[in-house]
Amino acid sequence: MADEWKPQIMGIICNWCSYAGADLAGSARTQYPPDIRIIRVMCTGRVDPLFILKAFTDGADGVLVSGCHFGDCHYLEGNYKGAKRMFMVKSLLKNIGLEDKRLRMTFVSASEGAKWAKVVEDVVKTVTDLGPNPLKELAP
Amino acid sequence: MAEKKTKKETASKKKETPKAAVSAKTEKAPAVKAPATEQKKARVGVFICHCGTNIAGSVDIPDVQEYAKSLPNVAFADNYQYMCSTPGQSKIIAAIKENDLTGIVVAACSPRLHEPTFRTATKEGGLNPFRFEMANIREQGSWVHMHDREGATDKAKDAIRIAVAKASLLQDLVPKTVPVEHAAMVVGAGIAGMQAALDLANAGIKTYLIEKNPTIGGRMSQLDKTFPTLDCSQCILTPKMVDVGRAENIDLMTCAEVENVEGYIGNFDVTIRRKARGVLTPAEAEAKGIVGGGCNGCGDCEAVCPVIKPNPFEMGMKPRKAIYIYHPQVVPLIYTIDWDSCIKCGLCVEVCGEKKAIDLEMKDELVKVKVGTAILATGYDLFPIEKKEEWGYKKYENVVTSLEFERLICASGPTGGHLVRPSDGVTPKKVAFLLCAGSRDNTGVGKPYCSRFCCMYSLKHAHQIIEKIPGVQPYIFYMDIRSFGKMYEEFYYRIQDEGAKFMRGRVANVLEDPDTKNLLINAEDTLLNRPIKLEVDMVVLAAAVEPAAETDRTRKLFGVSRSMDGWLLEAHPKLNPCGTTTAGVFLAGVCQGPKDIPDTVASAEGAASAASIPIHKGEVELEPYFAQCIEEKCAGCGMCVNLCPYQALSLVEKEGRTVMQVTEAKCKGCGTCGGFCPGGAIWMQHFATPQIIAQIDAFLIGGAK
Amino acid sequence: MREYAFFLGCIAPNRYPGAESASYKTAEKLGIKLLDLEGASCCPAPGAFGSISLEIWYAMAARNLCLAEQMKKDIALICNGCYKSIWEVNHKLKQHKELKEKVNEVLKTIDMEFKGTIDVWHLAELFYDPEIVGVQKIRDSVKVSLEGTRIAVHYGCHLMKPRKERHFGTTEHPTWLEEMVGALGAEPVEYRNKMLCCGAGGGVRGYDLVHSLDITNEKMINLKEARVDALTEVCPFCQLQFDRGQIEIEEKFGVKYNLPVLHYCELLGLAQGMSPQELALDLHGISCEPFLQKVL
Amino acid sequence: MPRTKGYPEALEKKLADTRLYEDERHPEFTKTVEKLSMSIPHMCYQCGTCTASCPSAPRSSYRIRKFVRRALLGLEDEALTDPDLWLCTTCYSCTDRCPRDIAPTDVIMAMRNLAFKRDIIPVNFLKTVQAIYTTGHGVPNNDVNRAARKKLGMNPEPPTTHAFPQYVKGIQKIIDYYELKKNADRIVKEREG
Repeated sequence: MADEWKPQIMGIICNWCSYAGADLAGSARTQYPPDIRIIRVMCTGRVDPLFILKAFTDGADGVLVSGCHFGDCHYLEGNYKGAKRMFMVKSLLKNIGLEDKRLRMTFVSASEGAKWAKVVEDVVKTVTDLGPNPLKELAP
Repeated sequence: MAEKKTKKETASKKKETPKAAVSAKTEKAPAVKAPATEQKKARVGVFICHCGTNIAGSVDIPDVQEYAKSLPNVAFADNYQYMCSTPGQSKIIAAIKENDLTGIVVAACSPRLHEPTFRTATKEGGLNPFRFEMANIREQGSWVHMHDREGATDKAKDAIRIAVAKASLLQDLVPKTVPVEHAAMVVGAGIAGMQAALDLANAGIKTYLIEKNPTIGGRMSQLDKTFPTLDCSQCILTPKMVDVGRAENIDLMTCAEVENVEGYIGNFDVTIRRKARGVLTPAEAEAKGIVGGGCNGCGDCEAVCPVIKPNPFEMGMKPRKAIYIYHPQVVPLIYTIDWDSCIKCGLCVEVCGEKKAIDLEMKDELVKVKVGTAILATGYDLFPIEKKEEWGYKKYENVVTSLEFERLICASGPTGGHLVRPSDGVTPKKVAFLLCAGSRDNTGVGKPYCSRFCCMYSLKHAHQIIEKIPGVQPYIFYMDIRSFGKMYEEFYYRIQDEGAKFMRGRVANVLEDPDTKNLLINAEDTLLNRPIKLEVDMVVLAAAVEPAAETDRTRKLFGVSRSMDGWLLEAHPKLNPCGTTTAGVFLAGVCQGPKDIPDTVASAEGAASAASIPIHKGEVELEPYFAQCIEEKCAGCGMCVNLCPYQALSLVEKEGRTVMQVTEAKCKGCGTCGGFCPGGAIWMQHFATPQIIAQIDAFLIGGAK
Repeated sequence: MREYAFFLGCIAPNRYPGAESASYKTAEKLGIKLLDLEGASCCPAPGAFGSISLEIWYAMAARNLCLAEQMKKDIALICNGCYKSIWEVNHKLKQHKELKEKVNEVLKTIDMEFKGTIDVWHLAELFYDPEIVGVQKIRDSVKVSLEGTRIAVHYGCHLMKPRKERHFGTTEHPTWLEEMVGALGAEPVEYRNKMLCCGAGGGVRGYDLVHSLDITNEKMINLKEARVDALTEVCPFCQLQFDRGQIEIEEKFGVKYNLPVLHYCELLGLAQGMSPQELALDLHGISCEPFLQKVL
Repeated sequence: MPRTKGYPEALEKKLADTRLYEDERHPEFTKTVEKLSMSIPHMCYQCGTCTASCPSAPRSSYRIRKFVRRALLGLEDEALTDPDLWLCTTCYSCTDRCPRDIAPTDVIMAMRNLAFKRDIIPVNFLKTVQAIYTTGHGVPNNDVNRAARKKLGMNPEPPTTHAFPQYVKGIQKIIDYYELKKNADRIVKEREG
């Protein structure tokens, strides 16, 4: 068991929708794999592309950015801007030869606890299928 | 590359932050000396909560505590059964003093639940409350990995490591206090909006009551009787309508819509579109210098108007003119012109004469008001039940909705209260009520939820026809009768005793006999285990309800979320059903989810009470998550200025350089600017780049394993 | 000219050859060429095979689909039962990878592979689709208007139901076939409970003939009430049930209806000028004479 | 059973019904039916819309709602041995109207599949199989029809397996792959001698 590889996935999620959705999954006791660690920000607009790149150079196997649905952002349009940046990061990842599937952006509202569980399950599966981040060996 | 750059940034920012933090301080914050604590080596205290067995049941607490002790910067670690209890909080207070801590981490439930609790404890221990960070090991830990002790324990360890990394870098912050405008707004003037507005007004608060229709009263004014007391709906509603019309503190705006909302709790700037109703109120007339003029509701105009249209208040079953009132008891009693059908013949203007109440050239007006808090009470519409084609609504004339039934049975309705079949005007002798029409429906066509009041009003309908039509036989096709309210079950008993036949089975389809226009119902009597075909004279569909059409537009203006089924999302379904995630905005009535009248009124009173609190307090604290400009780094490129959705950023000249400046009152702390500053010159308080980078590093390369 | 592989099924070629012959000819006049699908078999009967084993049903239908895939042509067919097998299996195998792999394991033994490269259509839906034929074109092709006749439509079940899996919209009150009947000059007539099943499906006709005829009889009563001259459908199995069924109903229940039952393609053939002989209407159990006299 | 120990046999038989749930429940049955039908009978709330939509229900004791209930409870024997199982015309009216988005028709089909595994099957279904095995068609060609086709100027044998009998071999291979012909022959022989 101990030497079985488990992916390290970083989740950066917004306080108002996805974090609340994740909490809802918790109070509903919806079970999902434990391979994700959450960093809370107020809005996905806060997510600097450097955060994602930093995570990958640190050896993260996957990154999930999750915010409100379009049109539902607590700050009007932060999620649009966040999503736009994620597209940019995805193409950057492709350029350096890292699978862009390792980065996912999803939209989970505060009432979508079940969806959150599904998203995590899905991300964990995608990343597990991709295997360890090749940059991990270079990580400090 | 990226990594190096970030590292450098992290290092340089660390040095600069004290300056930034100092410059960010307002005069109001003398108590805490930021630089003093900043320079101290971080000493973090970690407290792990068992939450009874909620956490301890799936997480190895002693193991996690040992691990926490081994983390850098951790000076103290402890655990307790219930950290949120008084003894739990005392532990934090004591530990801060005894161990000279600079930061606190509590690993427990969600920060959305107990962050305020532990911030208070941190403050009581003598630290700035924003030196607290929470690790969520329950909602996003033990509860979602209940059967994976190892996984949940590992995750808890990581969560604490990440939280400690942030706590080590947290700074003193001082929340800003802003005054609250002594006024409130209620959107929607149905029974919920009216009740909320009356409560606010009676509490001495100036209240703007906005209604899109020409009259207040909402859905309740369309109902005939109310269950289970059989009070006449209009009789109990109209006194309230009159009160609203008269209340000094209520500024009632009918034919009005919210056009735009700016600002934040305490200071909402709301633009209202007052739609041209084509008719002047006496007050408006007086303002225009027409003495003794304006509409007095005499109705002369209506008499001469040549245009006939269906009246939506009567569900289209009664005519109205192009200049109209919905019904005789409207408040305000002012006529309204339907611009879509008015032919501007001018007959009404003529007959109105000296009152000069009618202005066929009237234009919409935009009005700006400032309010401290707002309540949304936008109500519901009936689900378009014709989408469930099996029941033939809009295809067969004698299939009606419950709301149409209310008008047909109502004494002031199109038939004077005589229930008749739309096809031939004959009094029906056999009437079938189809419950759960479009509710509890998972096909994607109807609504998955229970509409909550259909059972009871259908019982009431059955009673009404038994009362009015001798020899009538009501059949109630139901799946479950949900009579959960006070005196509801007793009402069910009464209606059964009166002779309504309860058929336990959902109706599969309705067919029409083209000659008699009678309806043939196919259902199963599931209790007899027998398919039944029943010929009836009339079918009443207890159609599902859905949020009113404009709800979505309005909620977006106020920044309120909605749940999956479209109803507006409360801050907490159990403990904060009237609040929303937008501070200062509250929900009343059915817009939050189906409610009967007592529940609606209760929720309206709750919302009014909640909305009046900040107003009576006079000031509110805003979380100090503002953006700050690190001027040394700012190149004045201005990219952030356009990113800000609140126009809080601007470029200014300072010491011969162009730099960005934040207007704190406008900044809501989303961090969108900080997410894309190419020079890393924006410091998002409490979510600063070095803090987040430290969290990332702690997660991925800080692990001891 | 659009080309389709014509999947015949069993009943049309082996009991109502007129329907088959009419399909080729009417389609050609409307710009559709139907090509022989050599070696096609029974779809297989969804009621019988599906009840025994869905697995075998998938495999057998997939074999027919492979024949068309080899021709690189979409399939057109004229029977609702065939539609259920061929369309639905095509749809399901395209959707479910696992299912497809399982089926291909079997097909390997006969050197075939289901790839999922073609689509399946009912000829009636091609006729109705304005981008392919459309009602106007049907109207334009009419030589002998069926004016003065009252015709009821039986949609059948497996073409449009289950609604969610199909693409035809409402299954409670559809009217598109009525439109197509109207295009021929006839008056389409609504009747009570028109979406009721013919009673033959699911193997019930073979399992309990009287039960199945009882359902047909209910339909016949409703049709009689509507005073129609003929019934049209788009499924030879429904046609068999209504046509031969009337004789059986007479035997079992002693009621006579004598209602002519014509496949839509036969009806269209008549309107386009084909003679009753060309349509082999004499093979019908119920004489079409009274109806023909009104038309010709 | 211990609960009715000591009861006279007749009474025990009467009481058997009440023990249905304990003795006959097969949770595996529910799962297998759900897998085969790709549907969710365990979500049924017994509203009766299916039965009321059913063309067979008014003229028989067939209640599709009851079968869905049996699927939900795992009452395998009761479901599979009920002769009503074979009265579904697969018209899918119930499926179109089910408010819980269950496909009762497909549930029935799944149960029929499972019944066949126990040799419970009406022979007419098997005769269709036999016909297809020999000719490729469930309703094969006949002389009257051949003559009619000829008169229409068509090939007396349609361009299916009738005109191309070489294709029948493939069909037989598929049916044999599942040993269906063997089983069909055996069951028909058992029933009809």
